[in-house]
This record gives sequence, structure tokens and C-alpha cells, in this order.
Amino acid sequence: MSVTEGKELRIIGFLCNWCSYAGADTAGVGRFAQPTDLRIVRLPCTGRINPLFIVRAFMNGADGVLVSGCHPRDCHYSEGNFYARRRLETLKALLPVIGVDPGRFEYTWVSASEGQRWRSVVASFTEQVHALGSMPRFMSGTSLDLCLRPAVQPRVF
Amino acid sequence: MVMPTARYIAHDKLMPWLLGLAEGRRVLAPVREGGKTLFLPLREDSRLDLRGLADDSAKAALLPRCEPLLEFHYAKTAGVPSRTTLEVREILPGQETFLFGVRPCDARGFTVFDRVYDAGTRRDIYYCSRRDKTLVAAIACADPAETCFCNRVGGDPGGSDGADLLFTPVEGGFTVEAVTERGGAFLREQALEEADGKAEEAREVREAVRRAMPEGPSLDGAPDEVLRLFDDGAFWESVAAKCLSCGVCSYLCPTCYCFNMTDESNGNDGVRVRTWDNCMSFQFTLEGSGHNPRNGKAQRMRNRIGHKFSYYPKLHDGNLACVGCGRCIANCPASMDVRAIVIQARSRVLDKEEYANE
Amino acid sequence: MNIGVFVCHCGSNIAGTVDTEAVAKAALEYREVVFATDAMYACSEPGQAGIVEAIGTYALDGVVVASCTPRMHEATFRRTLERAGLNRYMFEMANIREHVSWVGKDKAANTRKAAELVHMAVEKLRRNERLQAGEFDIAKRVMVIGGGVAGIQAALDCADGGLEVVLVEREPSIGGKMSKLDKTFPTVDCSSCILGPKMVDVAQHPNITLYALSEVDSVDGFVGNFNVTVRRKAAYVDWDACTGCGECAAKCPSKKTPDRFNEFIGLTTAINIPFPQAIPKKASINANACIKLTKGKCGACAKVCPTGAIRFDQKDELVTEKVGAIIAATGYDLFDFTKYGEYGGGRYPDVITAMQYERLLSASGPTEGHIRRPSDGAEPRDIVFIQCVGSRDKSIGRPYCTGFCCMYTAKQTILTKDHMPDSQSYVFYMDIRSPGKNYDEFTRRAMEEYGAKYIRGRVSAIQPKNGRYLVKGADTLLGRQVEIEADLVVLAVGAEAARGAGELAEKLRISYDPYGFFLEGHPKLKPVETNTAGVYLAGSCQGPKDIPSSVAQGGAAAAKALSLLSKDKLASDPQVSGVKLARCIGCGKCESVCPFGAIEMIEFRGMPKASIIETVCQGCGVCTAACPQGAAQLRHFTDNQILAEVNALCL
Amino acid sequence: MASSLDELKTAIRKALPGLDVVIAWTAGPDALSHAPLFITEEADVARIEWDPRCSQNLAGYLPGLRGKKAGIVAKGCDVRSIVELLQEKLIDREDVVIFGLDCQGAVDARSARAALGSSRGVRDVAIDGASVCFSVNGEPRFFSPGEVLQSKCFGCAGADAGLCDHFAGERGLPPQFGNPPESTLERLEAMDMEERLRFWETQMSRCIRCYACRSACPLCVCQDHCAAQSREPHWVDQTDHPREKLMFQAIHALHTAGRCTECGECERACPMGLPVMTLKRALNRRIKDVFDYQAGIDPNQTPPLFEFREVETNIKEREW
Repeated sequence: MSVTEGKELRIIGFLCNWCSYAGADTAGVGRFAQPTDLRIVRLPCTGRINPLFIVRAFMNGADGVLVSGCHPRDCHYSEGNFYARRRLETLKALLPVIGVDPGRFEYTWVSASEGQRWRSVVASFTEQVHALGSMPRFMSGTSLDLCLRPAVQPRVF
Repeated sequence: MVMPTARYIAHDKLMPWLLGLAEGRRVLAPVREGGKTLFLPLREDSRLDLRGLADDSAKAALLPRCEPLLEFHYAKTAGVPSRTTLEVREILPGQETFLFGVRPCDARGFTVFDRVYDAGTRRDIYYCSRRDKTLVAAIACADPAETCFCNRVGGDPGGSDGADLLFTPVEGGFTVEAVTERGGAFLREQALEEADGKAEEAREVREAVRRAMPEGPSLDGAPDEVLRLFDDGAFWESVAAKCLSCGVCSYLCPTCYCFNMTDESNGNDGVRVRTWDNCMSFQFTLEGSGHNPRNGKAQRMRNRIGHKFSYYPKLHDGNLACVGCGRCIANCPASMDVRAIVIQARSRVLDKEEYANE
Repeated sequence: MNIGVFVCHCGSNIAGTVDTEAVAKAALEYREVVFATDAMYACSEPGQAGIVEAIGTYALDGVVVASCTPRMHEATFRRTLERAGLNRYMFEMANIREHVSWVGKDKAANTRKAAELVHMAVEKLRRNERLQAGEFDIAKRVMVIGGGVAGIQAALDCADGGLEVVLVEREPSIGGKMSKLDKTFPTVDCSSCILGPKMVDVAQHPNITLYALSEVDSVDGFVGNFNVTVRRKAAYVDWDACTGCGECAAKCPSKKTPDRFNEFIGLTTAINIPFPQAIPKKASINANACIKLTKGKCGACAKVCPTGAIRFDQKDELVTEKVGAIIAATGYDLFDFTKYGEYGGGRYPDVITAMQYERLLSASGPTEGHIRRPSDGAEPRDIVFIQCVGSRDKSIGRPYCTGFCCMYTAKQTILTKDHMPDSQSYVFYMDIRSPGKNYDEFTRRAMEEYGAKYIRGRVSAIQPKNGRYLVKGADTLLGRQVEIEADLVVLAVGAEAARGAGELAEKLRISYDPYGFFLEGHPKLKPVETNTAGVYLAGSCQGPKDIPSSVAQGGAAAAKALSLLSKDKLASDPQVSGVKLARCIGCGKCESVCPFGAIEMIEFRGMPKASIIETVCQGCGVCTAACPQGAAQLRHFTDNQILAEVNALCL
Repeated sequence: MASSLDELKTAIRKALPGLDVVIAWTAGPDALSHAPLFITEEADVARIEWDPRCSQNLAGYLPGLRGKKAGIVAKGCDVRSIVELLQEKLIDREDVVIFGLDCQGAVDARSARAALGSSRGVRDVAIDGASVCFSVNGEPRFFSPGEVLQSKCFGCAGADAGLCDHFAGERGLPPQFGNPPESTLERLEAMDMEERLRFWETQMSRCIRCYACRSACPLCVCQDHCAAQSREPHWVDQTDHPREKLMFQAIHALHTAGRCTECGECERACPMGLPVMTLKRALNRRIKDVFDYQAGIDPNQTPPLFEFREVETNIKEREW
């Protein structure tokens, strides 16, 4: 089952539990309709996010990655989002060098009460990724015909 | 069977001939890419580079860096999801390959592999399948590098051990001689002109390069010396001091054949791969318990030298697991020199003996 | 592992836009899933029983429930697993309601998305570990921040329940907004008569320590073990010595000091006790008005003080209190109506706020309960009340209804008639919001028995006219313009978040809404909890409330704190970081980034290694992201677990 | 440089009795690059070499010698790696003696070999202003710095002699060679996104996963416990996919972000000639812009990803 079966693209969200995941819940409670591309991974804090998760997602073929956490100074753990901000700013320099358009990655802050804001973040980010289209996939090995094809798709539907 | 006579191919005919071969099979040849000369599948736009030793050894043709051995799939039983069966599919390599442009040392490296992977009852089906389907065409050296020392490990810059065909550079092109029956059968089918007098020129070229090799003491026959230093921690510490524990030496070595096996899976599907491994790495002997019998780089260096110059020869009729290509020396980021280590080991043993005699 | 997947319909909440049966069918194909089904309400009694039964029947050792947000029912289902004999952490939730069915319109896309979220949960679950909670000691003390009626109630209830309470109040006296009110609706009983005894109880309760004129400076620690540093601001009076006799205020020559307590419609002295019933009844000096503190001369108060309590050199003092729970009851502030040009923007002395009017009505106020115009001291006859000033107005960023203004306006018209039988009250309103016990009856009394004239419409302008004010507005029921000449205009200003609420929320690590009101744990089911364990909310800091609601919430918050601290130890969350010693190289990067000081460097077999202090670790995972070897791993959110989720979503 | 070498030898002879080991360079098997020399006896001091062929950054050996008193001979760029190790408390200042040198530039053995055709017969190398002279079998052969020197030598800020315990040669700015040859990063920037991805795909298909880039990196302190060879965590799989190899390069780059001094050891060590420093260079550039930070300058600073400011003045966050 692949998301690209529809018109969707693969967009992964890494959200902190306390603010943004709750903000996405708030958007749900408010029935704020959003595009369906995004899949959310719930983490305790944006400080838990190793930028390499995002690199991994792109290597695996994600078309977009969105990170969202508590507003600066609102971190449930006081400082997690401050570290996250530095790590993610640094990551922004890496992605375009390996061929990931900078528009495919964004990070932002959405609080638990900002359901409307979450909706607009999801809508504009999804639109932005759609404007870029699918992320080109890495070909498997080229050197000696000896590379593996990529590991397997989950089979459903 | 009688071997066909020597043939000749001119420089300008070589590439078209190789590309012609590539129609029915994979042709691997030393090709210039990214500032390196590497064995890659030959394409029309390839820049063939036959000036000297390629930067990588050609061993990947027979022992790929990464080789899928089998695929597995956890299949659900229809209607009974709690019953899962494991379906396994073996992946056997099957591509006919013409491996062109290896040097005599590289070809001789395959004989080191053969003793391990094609040893009577112990046959590695993956290796043997590739070996059976690969025709090895070696080119005799004409211009040995500073780091070349095949002559000191029982090799020959004009030799043909491990090869099926031997090319020798002569005026205007190469002579081609069959070495094995398979090579002979292949050569008979090729529309190549007779070498005639050029065969003699080729013999002279090979003779000349033998004379041109840098001289040095033989590294043969060191098994006992290395074994006697097994417990000499101080010696290995000192020779390994500058080692970075990277794997450049073993990965570029035409005789290093160690591998690791891992299962890589996602969900219900997975693949078992065999990948090059390297005894200079901490993980090579790391045990599941966390214990590591070769915890330090000195112990790992001892293993590398010991394996090449002592343990392997003891198991295989004195044949060294080193063919003197010198890639480990030329490419070591810390400028380590395997020749020097063997020589040092010898003199260390001599010193000890003298000390004991006094 | 044997995994069971339960896909909840949530009635039609999920099943309406997600094909739950197809999701369950898809789940059956996932690795190690041996059972999958859909259920009407997974969280209900039969739903949970179904899970328990399936665990037994299919020998499940892990469960995925696809339903609402884990923030709602994760704890519920973890208990279900425990009842069935499984470890509570062998559980994952896929949020297919808030994140799928409620926000996506396309059923096919929703179904695919739900199935993928289940796949992600299954792949994570396959890497879950059976975690065990530990225990830690707690401080059986509670801090209440804010001494209004909600905070007072919370403090008294906690103290009566046996907890030590630290009550922190920003102003020199507790009492809050309620202490300024003359009477309260709908009973029209005297505000200080019902609040005063409670304030005295606070002062006299052996379990309550009161810090007035104090603010929270910083908070660290965590549930059961907060360390709160309180800034006790300089009163310039030694309160241990002060007897509250008032001699100082009587002699203070600085008599034109703006009177905060009286909403600035009267004047007071630089040294004062804010009002007669103040608790603590202690004098404090307004440093901006004091002649001694501003000019260095005077000192009249020090000369007359019978106990020598005056301390011109007093400085702020920091005290740290260790408490197990915190109740925030910081109340609200009043909307600043000067933003509205049509009401004069503050230029007309006789256009006042309802709270100022309350002080005019109060017998202890600046006019001793006589209604007098601030401009000339004359008794007004025609009084216009304007409602919804700073409420229900998007254009000024106050779209919400304050909720209690309708009631207090009705009360004030009644009191006006009581004070001045010849007076006439006019009320401009948008809608009457009076949905409380005896509330609607009360507003009707104002209209029917007290003759207040209610005009449905907004006021467009107030213009001075011959010493009076021409109030121009619309009567939308009659569909015509109205003009009323008034002697006094009273604005029913709405409530807004207390100043500094955002900063306090940041210190407490709780969330707040766009208007600055603190965010409850769940709008219905956790109205007094916050997302930070051990921090509770009471009163208007969570949203505008009238007195009974504030008192009720104060009691509720106290009950939460009492139940939390009724145990001797709390269970520690095992979702904390752990260091794999064999991988750790002792580089110390984790230690340098830990926000809690929960990592110490130890020596293990002669090598430096990092070690987690589990009771201090809060589980943020900053260390895990900083550890290059992957030796430090946040349990339940390990690299491999998150990578499995990423791989499940895209590979 | 000859006089610097004498000064250096004198300083080492004097300091050696108080040290367990001194790391310097000596002639190696390749005439274009000198090899590390671990000196424990005075007799070894005579073997020290000092010329533009002393390319290897020896700082990476220091963490492995922790607990011993170690001397190290260091070029200006090497000192920056030492600073970084000191910052991260991976070595102890009181146990390390730094012998600084007046470097004129360091040869890139790979390009020098390509320029010369072979390393045979090379006897000496000298840098004189704008040209590099190799003496090959007695004949001088001249090349421009861009052809044969390491790219880091362009824009070299020289040694911070202040940190060196001894300094041989003249203090002051090293020679400036003008504009460096075009870097891979600049080439990439001229490509569109997909071309960049394809570029790495091709490059990484050559990678043999020897991890020499990591082993040679003086700041890859994990070494034996590198995430690349671990199953727990399992960041990269063992297949030959270029994606997995590029993933490792991303790991290396992000793990050294704000720490990498661009010493170039990763590229020097790579037997496949892969431009693996490119990612690190891109990160460093951003870290300089956003955090106003350069690695390896001040031993008392903290690498930028291990601290933060509440208000980050150079970060422009997107408004949604």
C-alpha cells in the first residue's frame, strides 16, 4: 500500500507530545479539515528528534518532512526545543546539498491550543510539497549490478 | 587439449572487441571514474585505463561487496492469521562475466580465494557459481609501481596464475594467450589475428618486467616467525601505533575474503546479505556478550599479518595470502607498509634468538 | 510477538469517514499481527472486555488500538492490558480520530492513512520493551499561586485535608477581585461578609504559610518534587513587627498616591494597608510615591511606628519551597477599555469601568458607598451601562464571552436603584447571557422590579454635552437610533488573562491559549489538570469564571492535589533514558545538554561512562539525540523504535 | 623549513624525557606523503621530517593516548583539531605538549601523483610563493598550488601560536595562494536538486564502506562504537545501496557539525577519492552564518549544537 496510489505524497510529521501533537488533536476536535498526506510520529519532545531521522525519511523516499514543537520558552522540558531549533537549522544546510529541495523540510511551533494554526501549517506545507512533486528516488546500486533492490514495501490492500 | 596459438589485438581494436563481448555478457574492466581506476561494467562511454594497477582489486567480480544470498517472506495463512510461514528464496548469481585487465597479482589473488571457497567438499555455491561463469583475462605488467612487490611473495609480474587468458603489451597492441582450457575455448571463438612474431616480443616484455621489479628480501617463509611473536604485545603495539583501524587495506586487498552476514528486513520481507568484513575493525570479533578477544588495534594488526603470512600458509601448502599488489601500502591513510612489518617481525625474532643464545 | 489490533469505530466518529473493517483487514497482513478486529467503542466496558478476551484467546503479547488520540485513552488501555496480565508498555495507539477521521474528508484516503498509522504502531510495538515503573519520594506540600477566592478555597481545602500549603499572592493582601466587590449576584449578599471569614481562616490556619506581595520567580523539579523559588518583594516594612495599627498611614504626608485597590478612583497614602479587611493586615510602602524612598527625606512613618517596623532598606528576598503539587489560581485582569475610541478612550472622567463603579457602591470605598460622579462629586441620576466592552469582539482580539458581565450589570442596576431610588439605569446589551441557577430570574428582576431599561444594541459614540454625556446607540429591536443623556456611563469591561500569565505558564511548563488563559488537560475530562503532572488550575486563570465556578474549581484542584499526595511515594515513569555502557565512550555530550542535570559521569572499569539518574530524568530525549554512538536511548522512544516508524511509513 | 626542522628536533629532544611519546612525521613508503612517527627514544628524533609532504593530521591519535603524556607536532590546521578535542574534554591539556610549526602548505598526495604521473623519484618538495617545486630525480618540476596542494591551504589562517607549547620557525601569516580551485560544493550548487541527488548516487556507488573517512577523522571519537556498524541503533543497513552509504555520510556530517575543522582527513583517507568533506563544509558554512561560530578556535567555547540561546538573532523562522 503506497500513499502515492492516490494523489497524495509521503509527508511525515515529527511532533512533540505536549504542544503540537495536542495542537493537532485540537484541530481534530475542531474538525478543521486538512489534506490527508501527513503521517504523524509522536515524540516526547522536539529535543528527541535526531536530525538524522529526517535524513533517513528522505533517503527512504519521503516527499516532505514537517517538525513541530512547543513555542520557544514553552517546552515541557524547558530546553528541548531550543536544542531542536539549532539542530534543525543546521540540518537545513545539509538537505539541499544531497539533493533534497529546502522546501521539502520545515519546522515550526504550534501550541496545544492552536488548532487553527495547525490546520494552516498542514495545508500550506502540503501545498508546498505538492508544488515540488515527488522526491526523486535513489536508484539501487550502479557499480557492479550487485546492489540490492530496496527493501520491501508493506503489502496491504 | 591443445591450446590455441597466441593472438594479437591492436590498441584501436581493443575497445570495439570488448564492447562486442559485452553484448552477451557482463564485461568488467578498469575504467576511469571520479579520478580513480576501478573495475566497472564496460559501456560505450567508458574510459578504459590500462596504464597500471587499478585502484581497486577485481575481487568484487567474484566476491561482491554485498551479495544477497536469499530473500525471505513471512506469509500469512489465509483465514488463519496466527499461522505464519517463512518462505525462503535462494538467490544464485548467474551472470556470465568477462573480467578484463586484471594484473597477474590480482589473478593470483583468485587462487587464494579458490583454496578457501572451492576446496573439494567445502564449496561456497555463491563464489563457485561466479567463478565458473567468469573468464579472467590478465594483462602482464610492464611498468611496476614503487609499492609493487609480487616478486617478493612468490608472484610474477608476467605470470598467469588464476587467469584464463594472458594479455601482454607489445608494440601497437597486446598479444593474447590462453592459460586454461576455458580460456583456450574462448580464444578459439574470437576472430583475432595470429600473433606470429609478436609472441616472442611478448615473452621478452615479460622477461624485462621481471628484471625491472624492485629488489628486496623475500617475504615468503615467515610463518614461524610471526607465530613466535604471537605473545609479543610490545611489538604489535609498536607496529600498530599509527594504524587507524579503518578497512582500506583489507577492502582493497585481492586476497582478503572475510565476510559478514546480516538480515535486513522491513515488515514481512527481508533479505540476507553477505558483505565484505575486515579484521581491522573492532566489530570483526566482537562477541554477543560484549567481550572482544581482539579488543585493541595491536591484536587486530597481529591477526592481519599473521593470517597473511602465517596461518593461511600453514593451512595451504605454504602459499601466502598476499600477492604483493601493494594497494594496502599505496592507499593506507597512515602510510603503513606491510613489507616493513614482516621484515621487522623477522629481525625481532632474530634479535630474540641472539639474546637467548648469549 | 503476537500482536492484536483493535480498530475502533468510535460510533460514527471514526467509522463515518474511515472504513474500519478494511483497516482491520489490512492490519492482519502486518508482521506479527495475529488478530485484528474492529470494535464499536474500544474504550467502553464491552470494548475493553473484548481486548482482554482476545489477549487470552490469541496469546497476545502486544496490543495496538486504533482510535482516538493517545492523550485521551492511552492510560485507559494500558490498564486494560495490565488487567489481562500484560505489561502496560506493550501497547501502542494509532490516532485515527483526531488525526484522521475528524480532519480528512476523503474516505478512501482516510482509510489508507489509518491503515498506515496502524502499520507504524505495529512496527513500533514490535520493538517495545516491558518497562517497569519505579517509585520515588514526594513532598507532601502544595503551593497555591494566587490568593483570590479560587486560590483561597484551594488552599483551605488542601490545608484541611492535611497538606502543608504555601499560598503566594502578588498583591499586599489576598482576596483578589472578589474583595473589591460590594455585593454578589444573584443573592445580593455582601461580598466581604462571605469572603472575609475565609480570608481570616487562611491567616489562622496552622497548615498555611502565606506569602503576600510575592511572586513566583522560578520553578524546577517535577511532580512530587517541585522546587519553587518565590520572590518576596520589599514592603519596606518588617511584617513580623507590623501590627497593622495604621498609625503610619495616618501620618504619611504623601496623600495623593493612586489607590490601586480602589481602581484608581480614590487616593491613598504612600504607606498603607490596602483595605480594612486585608489579610495579612500589614502596611506596605508604595516606593514610587514614598517621599523618603524617592527623595531621601521624610521618614514620618518610621517616627510614628510603635513597633519600629519600617525598613527603608528592605530588599526583595528569594525563598525556595519544595512542594509536591502546584495549583495555579492567578485569576484575570480587566480589559483596558481605552482601546475603544467611541467610549472616549479614557478622556471622560465619568465614563468608568464596572469595577470602579463597584468601589463607588462599596461602603468601604472612596465615597463610603455614596454614588458620586468622579468629575464633580455630584450624585448621578441617569446612568448608562454598556455591556460587552472587550468581550465578543473579534476586531480587538477578544472574540470570547466573559460570561459574568450580564449578571454583574444587572446587579449594579439593582444596587443603583437601592442607593438612589430616583435614578434611572439604561443597559445597552448584545444578548443576555444568564444560564445559571437563579440567574435569569435575577436579570428579570432588574428589568421588571428595578426598572432598568434594557436596550438591545451597541453604543456608537459618547459625547460630552453640558456637563452630561450624550450616549448614541442603536436599538436593534425597534430598529431605530437612540440617544440618552447620562450623568454617568459604566462599562461592563470583560476579563482577560492576568498580566504575566504567559511568563508564569512558561515557568510552570504548562500551555496557554492565544488569549493567555492556561490550558486544561482536556476541555471536558481534565478541566483542572494541565499537561504537566502535578500542576492544577483553579479559577479564572483557566478562563473567565464567576465566583461559584471559581470556588468549585478551587475545591476540585485541591481534591486533585490531595489525591496525588495521598500516597507516600509516586510511581516513576519508566519512559526515561538509559545508557548502554558497552556502547558509551564517555564523551559527555549527553551530560552537557540534559536540561535536568539527570546525567552524571561515572567511572566503570576505569573508563568514563554516562549514567542516568532515573528519578531526575524527565524523558525528553535530548540526550538520545545528542549521543553519537546511540548509547543513550530514551526508553519507549528509542532510535530503533522511531526508525521503525519512519521505515513503516516510507521505504 | 630546514631551520624549523632543526629547531623542532631540539625542542623535542629537550622535552622527550618528560613525555611518554611524541608524534611527528617521517619518510614513508610513498614519496609524496610522509608517515606518522611515534617517538619514544631520542634516537628516533633524527628521523623526523618536516616539509609540505607532512599532510596527515596527527591530532586524531591523541584521544587514544589519553592518560599518557604525549607530544604532538602540529601544523596550524592540526592545532584547530587539538583545540576541538580540548573543548570537548577528550584530551587533557596538561598531558599534551604541542610543537607548532610554520607550515607553508601541505601536498595533496593524490593530485600530486596525478600531476607528476607517478611518485617515483621524488626527493624533495618546497613551496616558494606561488609555486610548488618537486625535485624529481634531481630535476625540479613546478606546479601551481591549486594543482598539488590541499584545498584547505587556501585561505589558511595559520597557527594560533599562542596555544603551542613550542613553536619552530617564523610566526606570522602563512602564504596566501589566492582563490582555491572550484570545490565540489560550488559544483553542486550549480546543479538542480535531482542532479545533486544523482551526483551522490554515482559517487556513493563507488564507496566500499571501509569507513576510512571516519577512522581518519580526528573528531570521530566513537570509533569502535560507530553508529554505522551498529544494529542497535540501526541507522544504516548493510546493503550496497548508495542511499545507505550517503546516509552514513550524513551521519558523519551531522555528528561533526559545529565540530569539524575541515582538516580534510576524511577525503585524504578515502581510497575511492569521494568528496566526502562536502557535506561538512556546507554545514560549517551555515553554522558560521547562523551561530557565528567556527570550530577549533577557542578551547573554552562549547560546540554550537551543545548549547543554545533563547533568542537566536540569526534564525529567521517562517511565519505560517
